[in-house]
Amino acid sequence: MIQKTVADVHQACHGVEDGMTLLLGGFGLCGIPENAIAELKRLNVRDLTCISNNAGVDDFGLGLLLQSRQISTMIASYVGENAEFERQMLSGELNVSLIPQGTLAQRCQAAQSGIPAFYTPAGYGTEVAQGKEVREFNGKMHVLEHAFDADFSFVKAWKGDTAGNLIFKGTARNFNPNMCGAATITVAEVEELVPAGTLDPNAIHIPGIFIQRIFQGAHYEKRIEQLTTRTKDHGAR
Amino acid sequence: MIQKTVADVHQACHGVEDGMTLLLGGFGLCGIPENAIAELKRLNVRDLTCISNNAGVDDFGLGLLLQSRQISTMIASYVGENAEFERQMLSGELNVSLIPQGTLAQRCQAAQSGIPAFYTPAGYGTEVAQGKEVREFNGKMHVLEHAFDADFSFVKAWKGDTAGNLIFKGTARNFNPNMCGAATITVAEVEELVPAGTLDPNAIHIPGIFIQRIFQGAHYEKRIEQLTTRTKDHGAR
Amino acid sequence: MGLDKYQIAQRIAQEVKDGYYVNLGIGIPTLVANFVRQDIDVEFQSENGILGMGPFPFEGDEDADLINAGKQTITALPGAVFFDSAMSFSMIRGRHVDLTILGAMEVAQNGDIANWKIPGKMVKGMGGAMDLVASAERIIVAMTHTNKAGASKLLEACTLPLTGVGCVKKIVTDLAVIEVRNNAFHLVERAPGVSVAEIEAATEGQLIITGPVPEMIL
Amino acid sequence: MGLDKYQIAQRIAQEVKDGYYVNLGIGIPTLVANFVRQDIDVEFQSENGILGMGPFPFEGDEDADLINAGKQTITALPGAVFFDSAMSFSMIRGRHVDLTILGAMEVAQNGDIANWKIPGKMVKGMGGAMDLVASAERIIVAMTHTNKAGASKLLEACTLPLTGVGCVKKIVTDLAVIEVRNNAFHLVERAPGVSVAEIEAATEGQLIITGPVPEMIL
Repeated sequence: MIQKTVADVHQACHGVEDGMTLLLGGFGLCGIPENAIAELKRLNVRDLTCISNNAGVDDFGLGLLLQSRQISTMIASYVGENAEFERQMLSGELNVSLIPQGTLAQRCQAAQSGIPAFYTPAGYGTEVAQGKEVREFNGKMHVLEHAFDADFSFVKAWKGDTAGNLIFKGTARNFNPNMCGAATITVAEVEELVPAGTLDPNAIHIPGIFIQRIFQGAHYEKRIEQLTTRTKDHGAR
Repeated sequence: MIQKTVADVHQACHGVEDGMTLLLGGFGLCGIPENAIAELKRLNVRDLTCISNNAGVDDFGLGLLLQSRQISTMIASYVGENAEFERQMLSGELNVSLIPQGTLAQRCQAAQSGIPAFYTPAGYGTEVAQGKEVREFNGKMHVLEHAFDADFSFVKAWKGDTAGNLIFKGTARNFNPNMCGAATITVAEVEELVPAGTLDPNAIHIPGIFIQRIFQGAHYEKRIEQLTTRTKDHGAR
Repeated sequence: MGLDKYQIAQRIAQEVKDGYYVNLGIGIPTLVANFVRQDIDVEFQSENGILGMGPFPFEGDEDADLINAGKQTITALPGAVFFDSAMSFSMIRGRHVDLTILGAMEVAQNGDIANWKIPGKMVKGMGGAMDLVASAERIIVAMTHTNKAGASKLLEACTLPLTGVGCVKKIVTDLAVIEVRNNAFHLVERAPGVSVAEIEAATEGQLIITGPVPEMIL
Repeated sequence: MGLDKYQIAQRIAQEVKDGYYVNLGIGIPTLVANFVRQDIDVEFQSENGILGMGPFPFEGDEDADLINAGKQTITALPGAVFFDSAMSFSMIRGRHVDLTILGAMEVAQNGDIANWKIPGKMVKGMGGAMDLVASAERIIVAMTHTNKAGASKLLEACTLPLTGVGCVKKIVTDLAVIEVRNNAFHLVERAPGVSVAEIEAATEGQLIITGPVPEMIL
């Protein structure tokens, strides 16, 4: 098997430069590439365009890179509660492009798949469609959207093998598989790295061909954004 | 969970009528919906448009429906060795549309995903692109291709549960997952049907939402088209 | 006078039929799950990648890898399945999800909806709302009939930036159940104790009233 | 005189580098796997849905659910992975596969290739060939230099219906290794014992010869 293992997060992030466009997996704080984000902060690469569904919280996730003003453009579907993000956006320091979540996912998928453009009904008739080609198919209007063009993709999986094959867990899967192979270099960090041949070939979510570098993250905080529980007697469905 | 189980192949094929368009999974004879095909033959529905990567062999797979002249149009990427197919095609009885294999897969995927059309480089400059819109993206020419519009999709999985969740095995996966939810009604036949809740929710290839009917096939021949083996001393890689 | 948010959710739950896959937006829609009849089979989809979403976990059972689209910790029911975001929106865009329930700031009598942006205010983003409203065959809006300033949210035309065009078919508010068709609001039911006149007064767009309007049964 | 099909495969195998994901077409290309150096890491992709394809199974070990794109029974190496057809062509169309090796009926000096259809004859279909040639950055054609009638298959322009335009970069035939660039064939190596004059005679398109042409080392 072709080996994709790198020693650590430092090697994994080699080549990330100022001004680059990055794809980052995760939904909220769930399934985000924690170790890569920490390393990007240490590297202090700047003027980044970050494409990710959300922008983290003030002191975790992409919020860490916002704190140090390393992001100049953020492309997301929902930016949530993040005071520093709001400040930078309102002051004009941060360029923000909000796009529909399904379009975000499909633009990743298109980049992975060599599909340069596709039509989607999402956003037709709204400001999202402004300046874009619209076209009717089957009596319904659609908007032409393009594949992303990114330099690095940072994803986080549950298990991975040395050949780069990945398995995700629960809803930490989200955008991660779609971003694999959607940039020039895809870096996967995993909670557990196993030898190639260990994973069931039938149960792998993303084949190693989409991954250039893989490493086992040194530590995962896996912070919960909205802890919600129920009591024993409350039977919410 | 929403239940998708039907009693047998007869109930599973209810509603298939003359003149309908069908998607059928499988690659060669690997992973084909054997039981549904046998039932379609028994039903003697005619004037069918069948979309499938291949057309079976003379006495198995879609070849069975060709024998009884139930297919009027075949859309495939490769029709292989099938004497009856060849005879009907050359005599003009059978309408044949050959399309690139990746385009076939993506047109299924697009139908599943509500993407009416997409651009692909496959076939540009060839007769496949004749009459189609072509467009340049990133300095390269592409062809506009459309989602399929089919009445029934017949797929075959390894294991399935009563909620319609599916797991495929080996290369019998092929077009089957892409055809799920790509037609008005998707019928899944499985080698083993288990109660919902039995399968690992992380290892399901196709969620039941894409499936309308599921049943356990009464019998699987799983014929091998090209049996190739090596002897102990021949070390072919 | 008028329904509280739990009662709005309770009324909407009556629209959830056996065999439906349902996507619930944040806010009142989330509450709908609590009121769906227990004798029918319904599955809840959350667009971050789960079908067969269950209730919140018991304290101590929460899993950082198991959340809903509101980023809340949840559970998975037996028979649930996880998937990636592209497949999630295949379900939505491909019309495999049967019913979408979401909140709104404004709905117009032609079915336009605005629920993501107020010019001059901090914008959080549309999340999956634009995909949902552009694709779903059945969309129910859950909202109060008027805003905090008392102005109608059922308008002749939306004033806020749109989320989708001509897509809303039904609205359940604290005052009424309204159907949207033929470029008008049609009053179908009124909340217990709320008069037709009150609803008319709270509706800026064209409101069609045909015959006596029954009270909701909750 | 000239290479046999095993020697063509042997020469092409030299083009397979460490770390390559390779798609092999039916025929001579399939043989290439047997000649790839054992000390480099290469993975074979078969477009029907496997990466990490191994050799044919031992008798009795064959599995109907495990075939290659030629419908032959195969094995999976440790670390292999199975996937669906859409993902398979994501690998191909998205340029994740590093090298495509396939046969051809004709190649033109501008890189056009024809390998799927002969008018008037039974057409089997293009299978994945159109996707492969439209997408791959590295395409090597494996074929005989002339057809059975003795006519050149390296032409000024293809006469048969095309599979792809301007995509072939390298051709390995029984007579020579040829690079395709600047609208011409460039003679890079000749088969052992084959003269430049023989290659010129067998090439209908423009053939550029720069300096002495080395013999292939097999």
